[in-house]
Amino acid sequence: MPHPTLVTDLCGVRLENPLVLASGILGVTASSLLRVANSGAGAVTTKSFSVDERPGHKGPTILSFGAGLINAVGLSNPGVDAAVAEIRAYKAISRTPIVASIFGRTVDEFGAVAERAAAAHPDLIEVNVSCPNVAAELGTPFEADPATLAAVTRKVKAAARSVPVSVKLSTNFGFLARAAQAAADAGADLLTAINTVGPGIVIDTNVRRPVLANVTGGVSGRAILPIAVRAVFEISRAVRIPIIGTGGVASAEDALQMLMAGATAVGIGSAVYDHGVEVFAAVGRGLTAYLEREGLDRLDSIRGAAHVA
Amino acid sequence: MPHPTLVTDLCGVRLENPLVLASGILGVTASSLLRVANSGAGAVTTKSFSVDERPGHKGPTILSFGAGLINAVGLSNPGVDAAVAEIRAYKAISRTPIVASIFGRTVDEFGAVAERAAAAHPDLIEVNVSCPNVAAELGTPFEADPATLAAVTRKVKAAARSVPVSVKLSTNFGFLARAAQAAADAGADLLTAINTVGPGIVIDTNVRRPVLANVTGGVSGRAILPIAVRAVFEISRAVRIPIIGTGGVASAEDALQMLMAGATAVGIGSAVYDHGVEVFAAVGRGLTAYLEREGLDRLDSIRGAAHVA
Amino acid sequence: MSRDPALMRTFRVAKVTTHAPGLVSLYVEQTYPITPGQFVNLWIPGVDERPFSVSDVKDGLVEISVKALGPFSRRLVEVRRHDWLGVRGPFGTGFTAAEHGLLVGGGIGVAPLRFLDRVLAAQGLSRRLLFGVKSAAELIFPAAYAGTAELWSDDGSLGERGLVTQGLERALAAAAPRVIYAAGPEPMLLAVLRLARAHQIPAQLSFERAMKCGFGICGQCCMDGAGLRVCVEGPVLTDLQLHQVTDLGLPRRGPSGRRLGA
Amino acid sequence: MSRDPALMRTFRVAKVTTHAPGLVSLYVEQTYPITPGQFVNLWIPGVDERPFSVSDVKDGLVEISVKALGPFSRRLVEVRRHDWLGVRGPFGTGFTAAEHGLLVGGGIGVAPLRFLDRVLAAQGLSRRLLFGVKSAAELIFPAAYAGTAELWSDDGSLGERGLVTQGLERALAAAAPRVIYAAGPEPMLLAVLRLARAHQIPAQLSFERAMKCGFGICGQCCMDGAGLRVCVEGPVLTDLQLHQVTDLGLPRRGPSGRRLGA
Ligand SMILES: Cc1cc2nc3c(=O)[nH]c(=O)nc-3n(C[C@H](O)[C@H](O)[C@H](O)COP(=O)(O)OP(=O)(O)OC[C@H]3O[C@@H](n4cnc5c(N)ncnc54)[C@H](O)[C@@H]3O)c2cc1C
Ligand SMILES: Cc1cc2nc3c(=O)[nH]c(=O)nc-3n(C[C@H](O)[C@H](O)[C@H](O)COP(=O)(O)OP(=O)(O)OC[C@H]3O[C@@H](n4cnc5c(N)ncnc54)[C@H](O)[C@@H]3O)c2cc1C
Ligand SMILES: Cc1cc2nc3c(=O)[nH]c(=O)nc-3n(C[C@H](O)[C@H](O)[C@H](O)COP(=O)(O)O)c2cc1C
Ligand SMILES: Cc1cc2nc3c(=O)[nH]c(=O)nc-3n(C[C@H](O)[C@H](O)[C@H](O)COP(=O)(O)O)c2cc1C
Ligand code: FES
Ligand code: FES
Repeated sequence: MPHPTLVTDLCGVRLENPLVLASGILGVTASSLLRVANSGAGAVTTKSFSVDERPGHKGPTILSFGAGLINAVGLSNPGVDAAVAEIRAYKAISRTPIVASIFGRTVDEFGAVAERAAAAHPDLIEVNVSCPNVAAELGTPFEADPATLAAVTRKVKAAARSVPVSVKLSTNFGFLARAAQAAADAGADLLTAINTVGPGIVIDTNVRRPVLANVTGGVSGRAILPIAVRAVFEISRAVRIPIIGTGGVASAEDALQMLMAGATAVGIGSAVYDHGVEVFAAVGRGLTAYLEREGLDRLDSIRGAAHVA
Repeated sequence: MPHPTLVTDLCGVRLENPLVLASGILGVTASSLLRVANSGAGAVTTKSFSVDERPGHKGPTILSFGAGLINAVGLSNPGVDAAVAEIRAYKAISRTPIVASIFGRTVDEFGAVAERAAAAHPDLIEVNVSCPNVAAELGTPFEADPATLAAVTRKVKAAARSVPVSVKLSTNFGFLARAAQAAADAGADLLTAINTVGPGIVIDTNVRRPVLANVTGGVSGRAILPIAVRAVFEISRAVRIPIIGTGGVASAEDALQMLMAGATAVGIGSAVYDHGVEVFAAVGRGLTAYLEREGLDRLDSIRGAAHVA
Repeated sequence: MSRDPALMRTFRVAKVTTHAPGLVSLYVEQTYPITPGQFVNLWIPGVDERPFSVSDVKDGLVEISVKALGPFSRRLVEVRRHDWLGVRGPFGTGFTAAEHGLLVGGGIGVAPLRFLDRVLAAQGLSRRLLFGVKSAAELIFPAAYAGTAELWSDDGSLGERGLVTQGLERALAAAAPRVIYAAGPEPMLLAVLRLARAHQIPAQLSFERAMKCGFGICGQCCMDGAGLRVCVEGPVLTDLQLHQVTDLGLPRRGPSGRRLGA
Repeated sequence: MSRDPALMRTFRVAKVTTHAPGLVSLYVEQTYPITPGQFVNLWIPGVDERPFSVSDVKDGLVEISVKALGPFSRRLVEVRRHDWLGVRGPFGTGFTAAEHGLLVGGGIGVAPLRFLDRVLAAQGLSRRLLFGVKSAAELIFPAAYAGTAELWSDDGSLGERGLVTQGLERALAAAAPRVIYAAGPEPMLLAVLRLARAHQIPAQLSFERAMKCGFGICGQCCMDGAGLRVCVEGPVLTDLQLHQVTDLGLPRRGPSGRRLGA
């Protein structure tokens, strides 16, 4: 038997392995993205950025609640120009594919930031229409309404030119298959699922107030793995485009669940808290070991395998 | 200082303490409900029942996934007549208030089961419009559409006569405040929040298939505490009726979060797996200890306290 | 089996032994300590899940003995070596080891008692075995008990003809054990309980009830009376605990929770 | 502080000591082992959260020494005994204890070195202290260091007039320590690093960067070059690790991640 390979094709982008650093985790600077790439990620995603610079919310912005993390960083980002400079700097030193995550306050802003992001030639553009942590300021996430979701997708697709576009969904508004369908019909090349769940609130009972400065925050990590696996399972039945399955993955076992649910690639974020940046290499080794044990030479053999009749 | 009291008024029903056994946990028979009442619950809720008997899904129906539970029991129940007999049997031997949880396949069925349930004089009726585990059979939960939710609520209210009615919501369709508003406007006396989250899927990677016989199941336990606390927080801003805050509560600390978020009573379900039926007494003791430490004599002093400006 | 016993874990069946048609032992890797009387949930992927007592733990393997009765158990006795099987547990409260025990087993109820017998033997505790079956072919591990157990069968094809409870009556008349351990069909357990009470001998009896979870939250297995959960406080219940139970011998509850025939 | 250091836990401030106007030590209950050089995140409920080094652990209390600099630290020095304070951590990698260390502190950077000094003393490890401040009022715990530390001040109000790095140069010329420990403003750290390299003495330097999480996931504190996280691989970094860092002395990054003035 030849040594099994984890090489993954994601809309024509070649990943050495299917593990993608999720947006918002160690994604602020070129150096930090490089660090994760060198730690064994198959691709890395930037923190979501917008036209204008944003400082984000005051602290605390990220907590553990014992069964996962909850965060409301508030989409802090240096603005598209600085972000694009980091992407260029990253590309100058790394061959691991990079995903530019973008968001906007309006459909037009999504287009504007996509256009400027595309100019730096990221391997993919991911459209964050599902962040639950800026509702007070930006209102209900764009994904909540299929028509708006489609409009954002079309706008970004047009602006992104040849760069494949992923639309990032959450499970926070139900009707996930409908949202996936809307994005796919509007031209999304792939989907990322899922963003954080909830949102949630953690209250400190001594001081009797919510701990996050933003009051609410999105839940991630171990708590959401089954929800994310279900989302991928459901979406992969609704549309035919690839999915980056994200949410709660911390082990090869978890990543295999995502792949068997129908994901082409697997996002990892919060697990970096529990397992360090070493989690990418560890999960990669576990995937290889699984293929070896099962006598398989590639992940394609198990992709979607859990869709039994 | 007098000894603090946990006595809670829930729509005119007097609970010795605010802890309510959640529906679907040890709620099949009078004896099992009695056991929980005698273990320190302030009130107990039956497993949801319908007009007709239902065997539920094949096994496995309930799993741990490491950060909580996931279940798709499939609303198994002995049918309204047998369920009502259990309620009567319970009332003959226990003075702890009992909540009858009901569901139906149509608006009319909700009314029919409510009427027959009301005849057994439960202290409250809880309307399960949010179970995610029977979608294949019963379609999208009734709560997903505010108009349907209102219709179910009105029907049950009319049938329940003087028995106060709680509508049980989930966070699975977004727009929670709108659903709460719809239920309150239609006459709900109180709300229960939340039902299980997701749904989710757990895949066994050896056999490459979903473990739950129903494929998907609702997530409960530790994983969902912050989501449930947020739901209570959000609902208590939207409507003025009491809330049974349910989801992930396993300690006095967790129960205090619910109360400070605005709950009047606190549901406990999955924690029985980790902590046994002893969890009710333990949480009750913890609440009393908190009041003593803070020099308070009743829970009213902290209810909603986390709603700081 | 793991420290979070409600997690599903699948194992390849390590070995299968056929005792008789429709009567097999399955062996899977042991990953957690187990006490005689405890049970595991077995999942046939894509089929269903049911509780089964552990009939032995040896050489790192857990043995489960299954009798084909209905749709599920008929599938289970067809499982082959290397097939995947979901195993959760161990669940419940097992037997408490004591000196001078009398082990009374009926039918497939011999399974948990066999594990108990081996554990008592390993501790050098004296004991006496009384096993009853419908007919010779139904005894699991006959070789193991040739000479050591007093056997009864309905048709006389093995040991004495009659019910094992007749053997119990006779044994009690001769010498009082310190404790009676029993597992088997509920009518047999009731007869054992009556005799134990009459002779004022403490008894530990292993019961069966329909189950959904196996770990104390669904309420499916609760006994009427004080609401004891067969999956947590049981399956082994003492004569004292059974004073709190009011539905012994009644028709069982089906999967909906309704008492069948009621 | 707990084994899941990202959990928020609030504590009542057990004690407050004011060293000088705008320069205080806060004490909270210790619930987890802490190594000198590690830091905690302090949350003023409803205000904000910032990282602070631990300046001592004694009698079950953690001491944190704070200098009022901006909006947050000005609020923090006003916290009173019995106020609630959120404390998370400990985070990061601290100093490694060694014989013959030279501890070089600047301003509030004296804080973590003081904890280190006490731990080295408890282990009977010889060391030498060089502390520099702007002026006499800025030294925390002056009494503790009368006689034991060589002190420098910008205005000559305490010890010798000048920068503490002048003291370091002089010390290195006289006798080579086995290791240099340093904490203070980044320009000072750079001067220390240059001298350590020139004299081929291993150095352990404690850095500050803007932080959001403190536990390695937000990326806010990453240094340019290899992407070392000040909150995980740091705040104490060795001269060897610093070869991988390319942004020493550059304008810091603000909360958006943009380099200020860039
Ligand atoms: C704690 C516990 C331990 C068990 N240990 C073993 C074991 O070691 N070996 C083993 O083979 N089985 C054991 N069982 C029984 C097992 O779980 C199944 O009930 C059995 O295999 C029959 O299941 P089935 O689906 O094949 O048949 P079903 O269709 O469920 O039943 C087949 C026949 O048995 C009758 N029946 C089913 N369940 C019961 C019951 N609880 N009481 C009385 N009659 C019943 C039915 O009425 C029917 O006639 C145990 C059960 C429990 C609760
Ligand atoms: C690992 C670590 C340990 C720390 N330990 C301590 C400690 O023990 N005691 C203590 O008082 N503080 C310590 N700090 C600093 C502390 O976290 C705050 O940054 C400080 O209190 C100022 O915050 P502020 O919001 O009050 O002021 P800000 O408004 O943030 O800043 C006030 C002034 O300081 C400047 N400034 C802020 N941060 C930096 C920086 N990183 N580098 C250079 N200039 C800066 C600003 O430009 C401004 O002039 C530590 C920081 C880190 C990262
Ligand atoms: C601290 C933090 C910051 C995040 N920031 C972003 C973001 O900027 N854009 C985005 O699309 N998702 C963001 N996310 C969501 C993650 O990309 C991911 O979808 C989610 O956390 C689930 O994956 P995980 O459980 O592996 O973390 C963030 C998550 C965390 C924990
Ligand atoms: C095994 C199980 C069965 C449940 N069955 C019901 C049900 O029949 N009706 C209902 O309204 N909720 C049902 N629920 C939801 C619970 O009542 C509760 O809303 C949810 O589990 C969150 O609370 P918890 O985290 O404390 O369990 C069930 C939950 C579990 C775990
Ligand atoms: S089987 Fe669920 S409580 Fe016993
Ligand atoms: S502060 Fe978040 S990674 Fe260091």
